[in-house]
Amino acid sequence: MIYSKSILRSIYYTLLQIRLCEESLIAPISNGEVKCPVHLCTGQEAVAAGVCAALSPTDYVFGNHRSHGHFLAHGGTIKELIAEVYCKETGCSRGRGGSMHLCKPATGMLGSAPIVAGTISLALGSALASAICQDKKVTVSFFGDGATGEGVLYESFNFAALKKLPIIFACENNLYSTHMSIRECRANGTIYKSGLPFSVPSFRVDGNDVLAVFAVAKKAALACRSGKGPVFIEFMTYRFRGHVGADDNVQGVHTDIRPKKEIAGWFKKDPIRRFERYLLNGVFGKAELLKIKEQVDAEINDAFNFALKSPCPQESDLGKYVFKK
Amino acid sequence: MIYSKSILRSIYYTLLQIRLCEESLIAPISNGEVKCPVHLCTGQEAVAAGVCAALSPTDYVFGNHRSHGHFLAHGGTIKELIAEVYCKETGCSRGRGGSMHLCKPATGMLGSAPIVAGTISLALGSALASAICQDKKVTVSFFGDGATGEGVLYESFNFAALKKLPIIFACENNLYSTHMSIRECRANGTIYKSGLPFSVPSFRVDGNDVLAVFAVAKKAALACRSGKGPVFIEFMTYRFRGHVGADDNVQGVHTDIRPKKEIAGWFKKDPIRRFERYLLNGVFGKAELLKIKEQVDAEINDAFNFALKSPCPQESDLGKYVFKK
Amino acid sequence: MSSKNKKRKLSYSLAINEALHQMMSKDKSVFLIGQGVKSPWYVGNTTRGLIAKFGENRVIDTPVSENAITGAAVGAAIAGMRSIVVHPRLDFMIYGFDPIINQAANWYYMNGGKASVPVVIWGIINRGGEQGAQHSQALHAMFAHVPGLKVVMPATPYDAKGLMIAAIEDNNPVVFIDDRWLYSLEEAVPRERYSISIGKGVIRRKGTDLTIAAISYMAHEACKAGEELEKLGISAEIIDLRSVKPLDKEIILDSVQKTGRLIVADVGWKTGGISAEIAALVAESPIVLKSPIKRITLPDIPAPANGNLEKCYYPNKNDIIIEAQKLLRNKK
Amino acid sequence: MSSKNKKRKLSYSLAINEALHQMMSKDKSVFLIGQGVKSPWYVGNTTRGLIAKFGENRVIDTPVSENAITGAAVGAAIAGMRSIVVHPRLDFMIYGFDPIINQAANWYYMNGGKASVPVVIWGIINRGGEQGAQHSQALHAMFAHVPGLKVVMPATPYDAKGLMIAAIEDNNPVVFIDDRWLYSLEEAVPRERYSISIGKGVIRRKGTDLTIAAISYMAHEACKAGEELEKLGISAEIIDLRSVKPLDKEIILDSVQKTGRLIVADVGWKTGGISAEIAALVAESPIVLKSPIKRITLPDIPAPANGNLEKCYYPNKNDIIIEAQKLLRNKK
Ligand SMILES: Cc1ncc(C[n+]2csc(CCOP(=O)(O)OP(=O)(O)O)c2C)c(N)n1
Ligand SMILES: Cc1ncc(C[n+]2csc(CCOP(=O)(O)OP(=O)(O)O)c2C)c(N)n1
Ligand SMILES: [Mg+2]
Ligand SMILES: [Mg+2]
Repeated sequence: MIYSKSILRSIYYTLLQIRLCEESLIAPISNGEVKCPVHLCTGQEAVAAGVCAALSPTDYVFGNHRSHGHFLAHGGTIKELIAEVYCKETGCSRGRGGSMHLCKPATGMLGSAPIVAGTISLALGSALASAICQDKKVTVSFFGDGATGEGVLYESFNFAALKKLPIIFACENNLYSTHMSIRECRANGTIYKSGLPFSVPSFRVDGNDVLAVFAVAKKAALACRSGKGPVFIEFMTYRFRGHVGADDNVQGVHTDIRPKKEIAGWFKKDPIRRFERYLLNGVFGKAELLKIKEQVDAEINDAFNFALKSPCPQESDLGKYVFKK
Repeated sequence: MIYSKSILRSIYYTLLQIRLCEESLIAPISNGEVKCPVHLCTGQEAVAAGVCAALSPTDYVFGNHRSHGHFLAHGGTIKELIAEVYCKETGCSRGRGGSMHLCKPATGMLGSAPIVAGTISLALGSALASAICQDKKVTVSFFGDGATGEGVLYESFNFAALKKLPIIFACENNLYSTHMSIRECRANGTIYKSGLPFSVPSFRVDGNDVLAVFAVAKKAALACRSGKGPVFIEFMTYRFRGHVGADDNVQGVHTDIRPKKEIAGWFKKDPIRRFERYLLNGVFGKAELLKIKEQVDAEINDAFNFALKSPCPQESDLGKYVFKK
Repeated sequence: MSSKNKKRKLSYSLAINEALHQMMSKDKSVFLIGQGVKSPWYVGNTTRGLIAKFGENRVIDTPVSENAITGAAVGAAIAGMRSIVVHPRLDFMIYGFDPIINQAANWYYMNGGKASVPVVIWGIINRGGEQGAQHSQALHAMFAHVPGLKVVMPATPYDAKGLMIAAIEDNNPVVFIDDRWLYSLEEAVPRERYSISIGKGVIRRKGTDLTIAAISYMAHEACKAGEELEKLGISAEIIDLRSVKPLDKEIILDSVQKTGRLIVADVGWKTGGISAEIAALVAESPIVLKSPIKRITLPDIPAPANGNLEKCYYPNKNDIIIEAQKLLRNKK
Repeated sequence: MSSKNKKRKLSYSLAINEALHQMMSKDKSVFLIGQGVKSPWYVGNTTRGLIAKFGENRVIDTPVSENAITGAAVGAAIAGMRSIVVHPRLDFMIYGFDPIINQAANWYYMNGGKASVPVVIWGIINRGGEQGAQHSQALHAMFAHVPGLKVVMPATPYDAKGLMIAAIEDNNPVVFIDDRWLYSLEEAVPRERYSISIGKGVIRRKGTDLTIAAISYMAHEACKAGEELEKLGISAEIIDLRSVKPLDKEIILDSVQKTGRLIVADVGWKTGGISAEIAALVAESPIVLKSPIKRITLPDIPAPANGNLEKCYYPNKNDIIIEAQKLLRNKK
């Protein structure tokens, strides 16, 4: 498969946006400047970046508690994100939601929320809306391996298949659900097969290989758009940071029970280093990549300045946004 | 497989108890004497009779809304059943539950309830209790094909497999969920395969062949008892009566949308006629079978007399049984 | 409202049906999903003719998957539709509480007003008939407790049509709760599309001795009680609340201010019910009552199956009459 | 109670821990299941040492499957165990409402007393910290509305231990609700196993001018307010209700009968909250009040994330003091 330079650049740009954004939050989280719970997706960037690169800008995305990547990859800006993480009025959810509630309907980023699996049925609904309106949009529902413990996923598989809804069920299997290894959560670790009894075409892909992610997502989006119904994809990946915050073990309660060796092994599979190796092999030069990085760094800098000097929501506005007029 | 006369007699006895009991209710339902909603299992008797014949009397059973058969096959008497259907104080649930709430803890019939799939997780719990206490009991959870639409089934598959709980998931696939054909409910009609991605050994069996049911249930119970964990069995069967009451089309709203031809085809597969043919082929003579039938008829007669002259719960007892002391 | 319109009678269930027809004709973004939309066994004749007119694409019967289906209705609303999801019994709806309580109710707020959720969550109270504890529940008080939800409970055909239309037109999640016991009630219902303000009660009978604030089916029992009380020399003012969230505080307080006595008649359980909220609104007000407030509700007991027990379980006009007489014993 | 015991201090969370240790030692049918039982991130130190002592067979961490796991706890109770199922947030518990509301609450009644359900459904309120609307909810009023459920909400370490033991010993489903904001509170807690009657409140402070009936965390805010009010010349009687279903009607009415004024302070939302039920109990009684009842609760708003908004969202002693002063403006 040969990709255009512009798409490769764009994917790299997104990857870097996510990575650098996440890492830029480590300090403010650790020193208490950021107070809301933040679930960083460092290490998993290729899933968001690869899947969303396969979407059109009007397609729909729903995320979960770990959605900085989904937000940035589907139209959200770093500014709106950082401001929201600081719970400022200028954040994408006007500071009412924090890191776990990222939304930008204007670009199809319909929202994210931390009730595990809670957004899967919402994504089923936006796909249903598309089926009713025949608007050819595709919905992606991002969720983790932990969410496969919730029954609503299987209800959604069944209904999506029954009605041939244009939805991609995108499971980011990072092998852990908070303090539990997938082996403690599922008798059978092969998640993707659970779509099959519902007649949902199902695949497993290396989630740290952004081009493989991109390829499978393109195929899936095409199938959705051509009325063939849902697709389920399990992306194998790993988070480099704590379940919440920078490092679960530093934060006091020592809940990161992942073996050191396992972590080290996955560091070697860093999706960004991997893609850089690919790009440097004849697509871009080092200088070009560095320029992109500088650009992202500048964006992040701006975003922090913006967020820090943005106002908090006013106390008199506490009751605003309960009901829409 | 060769079975003892006594077990064959016992299975036949149970089959007849269920069939004759159900059919004896047609008149009182149709003339309004019985008022609570009754979901008859005529046509599906072999599932309850065959599965429960494979259990020991201390094993646990949970039913659903269509549980007359489960109740009778696992220790309930016709008297307690008919009295409950009449909502009398002498019913198995003292008239507080009616046909959809049959329970007899003394014989392991832990209960039935009409929230679709609602008892599956309860059965998971009694199996968990057995695993904790290592009492070697097996739990059977009876539910319909409609219940496979509820996510809690898959949560229960997963947890049962994860903890190797001694539970038999017994799905009575009668091809319909109220007014919906299974084709309108599931993209994939092969229900039993949905246990596989959770590593639950899964089988499909002719639910109108009581000996096939018995055989698979015995194997499953043995697997459970020996610590191998859950088994999922899909029993293919068909109801001869309405979803609720005698005949959905007679009762006014014309909701039985099942093709006449299909119904006729299944009448030919009547599980009781089928077993009689087997029995008459050298096991029992006609006279012997007739004697059994007369015995059951007498039991039913007694039961109706008992139920009709039993008192209703007293109005002053309305608040009894909200809390146990 | 033309005089011709005034005369056209419609049953409660067909009034809902007309609201659905009119809104689905008017607005392509309206669709209906839920278990039994094509089966009168489930939803009476409320959905008559909808599939024929709008197709299975917009009138969607579903497998037994309340959680996913409710969530789908919510998600479709987030994506710009006006969804209606029906649950033929509130008891079944409990499986779908996450999308209602965690998602729909909070969505607009927690996204800082960036996305609203115009969904109607329609639940039918279906009780009596010896159906027992899991086929009878009235759970409106639970929804009324949740910020971000509105809850309407029309008692009449006219209100059923107007509130269904208002619920569909509302930009927020609205829980619409009706009752199979009301379905065959008939009255004049205008043919035009009209809506009734959510949060507005109505006085069904003027009176001076006591106020009876009633909800849904109990509004009819209250009216019957009102007639009989009149004969007994007791003048009852009867409020049909129509919405339980927001409650029409003004209509309640104005009436109780005048009468000094209050009976609340609800179709739900007593403790923590909406009747408690109504009592609390009055207790928080400066109104000085002539006698204590009385709640007439279901007792704190699950619904029994046996018909005799059912008869004393469900309150009716007689309970209201008896309590009204007690309150008025100390009249003047 | 030995004087030595009196002096042994324990935090709220370790008081729960001690209750669990003692009951699991005493009764083999007691077991604990739920998400995070082996992770302090989820349940603080409430489960410390349980796995080491009783094994993973009786202390069971689970996948994220609230519906099945709650149902399993209920089913195990039906089969003769005394189950405890923990939900590290009430928000997550909503997925498990069917087994709680449809099954556990109704089971004993709808089976005519043939099978009881001794299950403790333990839910933790975990709010603040800019966690937002889905990680903060206090849903006790919903449970209190359901016949067949008991609901306890201890505010102190002593009560946490005693009520957890009472909940486990009870033969019915008991919803035990605590609050992470209480976990580090310390007080003297007897070493022995003891239980506290479900449905009994306690007077934390005697007073004559007004009654403050408070729940869970708000009991502490009420006590702080009581001290400050004393300095302002207002004598507040403070009731810590401890149970919200059944409510201790007697202790409330006796106190209000004496003081003639009532403030209810709850950790939940206002409309349809348990504060409404308490107000209704008083409004139904013959007590003549000196001023209207006042509810201090969360506003009818989802929890915001931003910390400044959180500060005005969660009520505290100052709100109580202000309202008490208003009520007493017309004192005598
Ligand atoms: C309904 C519900 N139950 C439990 C939780 C607590 N919780 C927060 S994140 C999480 C784990 C999710 O794991 P996974 O889906 O694999 O996502 P990951 O964190 O690995 O990205 C859990 C259980 C929750 N938020 N919602
Ligand atoms: C949660 C819930 N949703 C819907 C219903 C309504 N309902 C009653 S029986 C039934 C169909 C069940 O079909 P199936 O499980 O196949 O059992 P069958 O009636 O065929 O024996 C439904 C949907 C219910 N009782 N509970
Ligand atoms: Mg994970
Ligand atoms: Mg069926």
